[in-house]
Amino acid sequence: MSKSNQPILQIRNMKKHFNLGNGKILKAVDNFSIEINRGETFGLVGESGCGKSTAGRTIIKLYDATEGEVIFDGEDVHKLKGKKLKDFNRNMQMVFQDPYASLNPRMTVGNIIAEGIDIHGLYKGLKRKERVMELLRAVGLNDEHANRFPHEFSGGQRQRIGIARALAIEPKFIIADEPISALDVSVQAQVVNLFKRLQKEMGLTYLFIAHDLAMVKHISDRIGVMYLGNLVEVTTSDALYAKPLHPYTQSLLSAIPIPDPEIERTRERIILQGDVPSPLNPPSGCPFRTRCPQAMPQCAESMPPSKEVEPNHFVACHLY
Amino acid sequence: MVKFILRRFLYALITLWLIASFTFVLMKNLPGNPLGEGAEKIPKATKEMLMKQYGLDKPLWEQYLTFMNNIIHGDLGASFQFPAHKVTDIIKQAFPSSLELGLISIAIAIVAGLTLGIIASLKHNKAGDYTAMFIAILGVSIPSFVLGPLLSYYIGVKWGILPAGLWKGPSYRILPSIALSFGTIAILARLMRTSMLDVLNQDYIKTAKSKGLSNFTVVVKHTIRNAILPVITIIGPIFVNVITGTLVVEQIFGVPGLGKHFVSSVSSNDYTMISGLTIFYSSILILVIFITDVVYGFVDPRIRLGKGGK
Amino acid sequence: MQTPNNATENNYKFAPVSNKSLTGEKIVRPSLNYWQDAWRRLKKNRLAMAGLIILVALIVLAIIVPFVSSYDYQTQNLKVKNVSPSGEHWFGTDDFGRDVWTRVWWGTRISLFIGIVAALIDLVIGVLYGGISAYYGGKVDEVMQRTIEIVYAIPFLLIAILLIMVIGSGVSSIILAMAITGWVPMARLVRGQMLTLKEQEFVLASRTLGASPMRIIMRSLIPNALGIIIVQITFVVPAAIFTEAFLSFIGLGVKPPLASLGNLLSDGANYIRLYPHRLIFPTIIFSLILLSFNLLGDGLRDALDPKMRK
Amino acid sequence: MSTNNNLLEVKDLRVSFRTYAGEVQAVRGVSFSLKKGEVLAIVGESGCGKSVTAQTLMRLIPTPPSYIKSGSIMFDGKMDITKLSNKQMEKIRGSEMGMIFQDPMTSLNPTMKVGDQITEGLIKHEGLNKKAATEKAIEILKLVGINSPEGRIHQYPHELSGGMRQRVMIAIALACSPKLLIADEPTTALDVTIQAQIIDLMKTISVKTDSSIILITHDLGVVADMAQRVVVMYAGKIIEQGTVDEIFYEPQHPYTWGLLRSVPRLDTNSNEELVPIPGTPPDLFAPPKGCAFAARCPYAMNHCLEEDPEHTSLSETHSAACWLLHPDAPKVERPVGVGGHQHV
Amino acid sequence: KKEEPTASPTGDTKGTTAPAASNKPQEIKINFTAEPPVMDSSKATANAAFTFISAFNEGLYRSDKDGKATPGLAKDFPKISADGLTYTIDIRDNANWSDGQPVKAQDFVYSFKRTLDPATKGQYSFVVAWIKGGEAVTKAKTPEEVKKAQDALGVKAISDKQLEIKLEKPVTFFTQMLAFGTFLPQREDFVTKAGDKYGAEADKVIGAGPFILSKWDHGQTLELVKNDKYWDAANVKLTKATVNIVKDTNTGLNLYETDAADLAEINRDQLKLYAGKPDNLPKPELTNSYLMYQTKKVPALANKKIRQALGMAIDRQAYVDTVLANGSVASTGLVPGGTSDGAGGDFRKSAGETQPKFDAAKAKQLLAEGLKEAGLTALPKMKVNADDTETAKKSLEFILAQWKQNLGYDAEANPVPHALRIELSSKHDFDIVLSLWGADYNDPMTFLDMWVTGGEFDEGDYSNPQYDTLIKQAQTEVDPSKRAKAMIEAEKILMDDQGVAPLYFRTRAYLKKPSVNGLILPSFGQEWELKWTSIK
Ligand SMILES: Nc1ncnc2c1ncn2[C@@H]1O[C@H](COP(=O)(O)OP(=O)(O)OP(=O)(O)O)[C@@H](O)[C@H]1O
Ligand SMILES: Nc1ncnc2c1ncn2[C@@H]1O[C@H](COP(=O)(O)OP(=O)(O)OP(=O)(O)O)[C@@H](O)[C@H]1O
Ligand SMILES: [Mg+2]
Ligand SMILES: [Mg+2]
Repeated sequence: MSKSNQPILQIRNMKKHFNLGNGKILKAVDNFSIEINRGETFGLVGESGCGKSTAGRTIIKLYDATEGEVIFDGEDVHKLKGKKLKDFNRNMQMVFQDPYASLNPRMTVGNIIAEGIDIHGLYKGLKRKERVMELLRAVGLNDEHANRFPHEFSGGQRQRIGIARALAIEPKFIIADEPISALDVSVQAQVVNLFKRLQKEMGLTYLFIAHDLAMVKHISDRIGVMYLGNLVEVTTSDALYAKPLHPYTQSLLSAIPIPDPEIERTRERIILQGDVPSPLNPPSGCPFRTRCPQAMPQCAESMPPSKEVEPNHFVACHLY
Repeated sequence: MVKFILRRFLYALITLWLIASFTFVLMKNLPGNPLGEGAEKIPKATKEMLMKQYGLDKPLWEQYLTFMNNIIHGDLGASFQFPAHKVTDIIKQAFPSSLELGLISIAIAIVAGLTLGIIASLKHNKAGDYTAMFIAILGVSIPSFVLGPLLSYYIGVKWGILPAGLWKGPSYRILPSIALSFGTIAILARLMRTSMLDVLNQDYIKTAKSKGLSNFTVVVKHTIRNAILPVITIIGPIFVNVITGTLVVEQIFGVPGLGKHFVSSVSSNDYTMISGLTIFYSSILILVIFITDVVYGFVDPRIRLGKGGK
Repeated sequence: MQTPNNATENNYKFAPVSNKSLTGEKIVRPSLNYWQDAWRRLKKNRLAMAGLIILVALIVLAIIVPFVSSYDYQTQNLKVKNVSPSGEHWFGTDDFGRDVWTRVWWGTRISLFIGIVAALIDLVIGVLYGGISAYYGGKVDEVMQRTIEIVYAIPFLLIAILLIMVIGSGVSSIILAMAITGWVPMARLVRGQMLTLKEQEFVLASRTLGASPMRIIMRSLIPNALGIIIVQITFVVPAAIFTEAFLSFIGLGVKPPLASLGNLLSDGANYIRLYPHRLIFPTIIFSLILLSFNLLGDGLRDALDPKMRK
Repeated sequence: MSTNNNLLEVKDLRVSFRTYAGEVQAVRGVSFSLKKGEVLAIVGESGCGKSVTAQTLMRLIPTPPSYIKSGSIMFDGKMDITKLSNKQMEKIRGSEMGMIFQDPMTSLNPTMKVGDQITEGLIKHEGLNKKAATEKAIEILKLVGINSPEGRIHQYPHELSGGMRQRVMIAIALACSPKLLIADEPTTALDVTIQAQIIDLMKTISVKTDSSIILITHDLGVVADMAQRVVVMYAGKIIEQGTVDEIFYEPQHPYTWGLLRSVPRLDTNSNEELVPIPGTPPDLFAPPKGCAFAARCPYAMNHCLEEDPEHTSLSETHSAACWLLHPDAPKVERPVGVGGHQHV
Repeated sequence: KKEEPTASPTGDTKGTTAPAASNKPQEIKINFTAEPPVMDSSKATANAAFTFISAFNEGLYRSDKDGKATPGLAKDFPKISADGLTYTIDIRDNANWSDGQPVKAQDFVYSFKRTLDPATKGQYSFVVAWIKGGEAVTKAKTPEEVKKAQDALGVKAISDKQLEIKLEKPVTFFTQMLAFGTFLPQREDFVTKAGDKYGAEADKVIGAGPFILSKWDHGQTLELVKNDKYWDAANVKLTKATVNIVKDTNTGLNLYETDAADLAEINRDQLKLYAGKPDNLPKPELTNSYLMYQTKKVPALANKKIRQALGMAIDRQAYVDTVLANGSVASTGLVPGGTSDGAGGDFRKSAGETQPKFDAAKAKQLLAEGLKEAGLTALPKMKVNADDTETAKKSLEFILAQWKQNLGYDAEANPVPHALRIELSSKHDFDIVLSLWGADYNDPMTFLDMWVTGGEFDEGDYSNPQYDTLIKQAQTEVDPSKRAKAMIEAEKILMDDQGVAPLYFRTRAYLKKPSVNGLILPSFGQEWELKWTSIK
């Protein structure tokens, strides 16, 4: 019972480095420590290539971590084998970004959804069929869709199929890797609402990855901001918006246009100069210092450690 | 780039070594004796002496070492068929004709194949496409050993337009090269077409058009150049294919190339010639593949600058 | 804007739609799976369909003609040597007075057999090799790729000739020779395809669901690579038939009195002037086979290639 | 609306694709106009015909499979784009109108130096020699905010970052100072921080060069930031158009409402439920008989399923095509949270 | 020697003495099917090489159109001692090498010794070994032994211009032999200087013949130009001969028809195109084709009747008409027509038809009887080896079909590369093999001596003591007619036993432009002879 008070997921100093050969090492995820509590939604934002997906995939054991621990429900994920690994697979699921690439084009939707059921031998025959229907309805599709092929569906529908597939084996934890960024705005809401509803109904915990800060803020209880493989700020979503501490978070917030012409006309922007450096060749010290409007000499020397500057508000910046 | 070249070079050496060893093993398993042919009347003593001279009496491993050592020194041994000639001499004498024939027909194939491919892609799904592709595919359907005699007889004898055979002046190059190029035309045309269609669908073609460039400029400067890239990668293998495939055409037109030695060396158990040819052609193949890699890198900036790509 | 004049009508018109089941989740297009869709696309391609029809006709003829013909492929009738086509002998006879019509279809059979067996071998070795190399990746892939490079660097023709010399000519040697090097392109293709597929999100999804490697290979990788494999097969078969013909021409084909199209062709090429029928008919059939396979292959590629999908 | 002031006037444009399955009516009668120096945004869901419209303006979509079924595109008051010959089009493209595409990764020729890609148009349209064109290219690159352009022009696209590539794309489009710039989702593929840079750049440029811009996007934030007027498209048709303020504060079409309600705002409370538009857009392969949006519209009436609504003019600049605006139709309250001024 | 699948020699029926030269350029273009191997008379074995060697060099004698020896570098015919063992020959005073040096008797002595030296690896040394002490040289193991044996060799230069040759035993046709390529003179200084490359390039050969080898582009073209220093230069009309190597006879024909060749070999049915035309020039050869049976390893073939049945079941006339169709003659015995019997006659004519005639019914009957004798119910499945050339393959097809049709027997065809066929045969590893044998010299013995028990070429292990006795008798017999008789008897026995089943005597079909005169196609040893050729 003490288990349930514990965070469902604890990640300690997780690193994932890719060896590209020729002695090149790409540090896709370098400093990553978070705790996610049961039933909450943890949002992860950051620019393209900053290591969000890699982090997600390492957590779900699609990649082996280079270093660090991923403790799920009290077990170190990267040490699991056999039956325990299968259980882990049932408990943690992932929803992918690309609605076109994430469904096997040669399988019917019914079979795609039932794949987990088949692998874990949960239901057979008529039961299996019923379960598939049930899931289809749960994500707002019809029974008749079971016999269709993915290419006949729109992006939003496919994404819902992907969710149904993940739900089929009744996981506790879902990593959603930019589940909406490939979708139309009008459809994004369908999917986001679905996520929210399912969380309420099934008590799910989410790690929600996105680069759309507005959407992350809308859905998440807490948010982590990543920059170049490093987690630079972690706090509740309201706190993050109300009082961003890291200069990167600040500029990120200011860069997002708001769909309101009047506000836009008057808004002052912090426009960052330059591009995100290559993770192959990251700057010394704080990775953000090359674009940071408040960079100090100290920033080039050492990577600032993560500090709890305010209660539940962690920042990795030499300013604090 | 230097590192890349060095690495490739090392691989090439290993590959060659393996191929040479493989040939050695195969040769040793070839039925028959190199001294078999016409050697019936050699007295036993002479035979033994011959075996000794060619080192055929030594233990296998020793023969292997000698064999490898000679190869390293660029010596492929003396031919059994033409005892006064080293295999390298024979290759030196005969290969230029094969090479020339091969190069001309590849040139023809490239020009014709690419043209057909380009036409087909520009007229995608229209009559022009079908016609060009039909012509191209017809090319692979008629083997050179049927086409060759037909060309020789009709163009050479019946109409008397071009020499029916032999290899003397420029006009003698035409028919054999055409006969040899047909199959390659088809391969290139099809590849070019696919590649062109691919490129034509790329966004940057729209960009080019949006600049107001004429269709011609877009096709020439933006499409063909990019479409040719994948074609370059297969030029290497095609080259070797054509060069090794010259034998039939050489025979039909009496071209003094290396092709005839393929069959004759095997049918007369000319060990050294067989292994020499295999090693020679393998090295060419390896060299050509290596060159195409480098050339490809050169024409494709993404690879040249060592980023992106693979 | 029109002004409606009838109030009751307006009441109906502007009443909310009662049945709110119209959520727009309906799919209007008919349900087609990948193969049905490809088939539909293929049907639109006239050249490809022509290829398919010709091919089926040729296969049917090759199967039935030898059974129903009143002649067989080997019985000689020296009284009717080299007669021209007639009601008696539709394709004429050869220099032993054998019926060319019957021999051509026997030859087609043999050639198709060789082509298909070569393709099957290619399929098994190439797909397995490429699949394993891609799936396991890392060191395994590295070693397997180097091996492929070596095999690739051996000139096919020489290997074929050498092998046939070692094990003697005949159908099985030809097939073996092709099996030794022929699978390389297939292996490369499959590897490339598998490498892309392996990183696709739907494969990752299977993995997160806990699918076993076997399941992933059987359910995800192979079905998705099948299209490209089939297309490749349609090119392997004619290539094998062509190779057999080539080997026949240099005297390494099937053993007499068996006839393959290859040796009918190379034999016929000697009689262009005197007995053109002995070249024409085998050439037509041979070219038709190659043509139809190639047309079908091109068509299939367009039909199965997702890039060409619109 | 005075005609002479209009750089572009599109009337009843219809574009279809012939595919093996039949005709896809991608654009079904689109009419709008663009004033000189104005930034017009076209918004709408994916597949609603934005790109086809934009590319038709420059006659860039391949014919076949596409063809212009009807309509006219008057450019600069003097010529009808739909009627020009290919040669005439070539003259206009690049010089009178330029285009920026969505994905800077794929819309630059990978095997051509960046400089050459810019100078090409200059050499063609302005008759400059290579040297002069290069100088001009450097100038333009400076204008779009690329540091040390002298070095950059000798680089290949893959050596540049995404943001820089998009700047190069803009430079290409701007090279001959066109009167019209069409930007098809110029920031969608970019990161937020880079997007901010590019939007900022485009705003500056439109002011500096006094060119008109058609901005295609589905990001309402970007629209609010940049555009003066907005055209909302749905299933190949324009269903509402007006000034930014009209569209954001006085939207009339339920689809526009839906669009506005379905996106969360950074500056508002996240506890509000987002209101998605249910369902998916119709298949343009067989567009519905009545209003294309009816199937997804919460206010759909019987009539909507039968007849397509005409545009109702609401102000000089504002019009919408919806039966709800019909005098006889029941009055529907705009949902809360849509339109009106937000209070921060 | 074992005939190569294609290449091999005879005579233009028109005169050997050149008629008055016309004002046409005296040049000729010839198609040649094979690249000549080394042109060194000590090492050469192939007709291709001998053809050229005889063109740029000359022996003591030269064969004329009838294959008869006429004085070449020798002033006259040899003086032969009464026991037929010692030959004394004077060399012409005006016999010069092409570089102007006089031809000396020592050049012959050197040549013969060199040929016999095992280090030279001369495969034809066995004919030179007929000279007294020759065997001893070929069998010598060390250089010293070789030197000693060479010194003892029965050949010496009596003076610069007189040569004496002593034979081991009488060879009735030895004068004729002296015209053969292996007996040509060689210059020691030149050979030494050329070293390994001697005979391998145009500038690495020298001769005293009517022509000079002026060009040798390997695999492509050889050129012969007239040698003005030749003793008989006045009678050599041809100024140049261009020999193109063209393997394919179809191409050869095309070239002939486009006037790119004046002489071309053609095959089979192509001959039909020229039936009755003056271009047609057959080249009957001293070459036979036969089936050899392995009588030891295959029990069925040990039975005479079965062998007879197999032989009799083949319609040889149909065979030459169908498979060869080039003028080749169906065999009537082992020794080809045209072979001299050593007593002034044609062996074939004197021997008559010794081979059983084609008779399907009788063959069937013999087979039945033979099987019974051998205690077999049916013939085992046997493989018939042959070369993998077209003609050989067609022959196989034909023979197998004949057996099938006439005996109801299905044999298996086994075409293999030439070298392999030879190898298998020499290991006696075969059932039946289709073979060719070309004369090494114009005497029946070249065909007969190989079948004696234990003979090196008795690869079928045929053995008949009677036959052995007759051959031995012929080999030692000095009286030509007795010798001929013994050989005829021997052939009869061999044919009756069907130890080997001859199929045909080869003729090759050539096309020659009617304007070419005096071109000789010798029946063995050489492809053609150009000394007396002219263009009219
Ligand atoms: N399998 C891999 N091998 C090598 N490098 C990789 C691999 N996967 C990702 N990377 C690199 O790791 C870095 C982080 O990639 P990742 O996909 O995690 O970023 P991301 O934040 O998800 O970006 P996006 O928003 O584009 O999805 C990138 O530079 C990427 O190129
Ligand atoms: N080449 C084509 N062949 C057939 N149909 C096409 C083609 N190009 C576009 N279409 C169709 O035209 C319609 C409009 O496409 P368009 O690209 O204009 O949409 P869009 O509004 O730009 O969408 P997005 O936001 O995804 O770019 C779509 O339904 C599409 O399927
Ligand atoms: Mg990602
Ligand atoms: Mg678009």
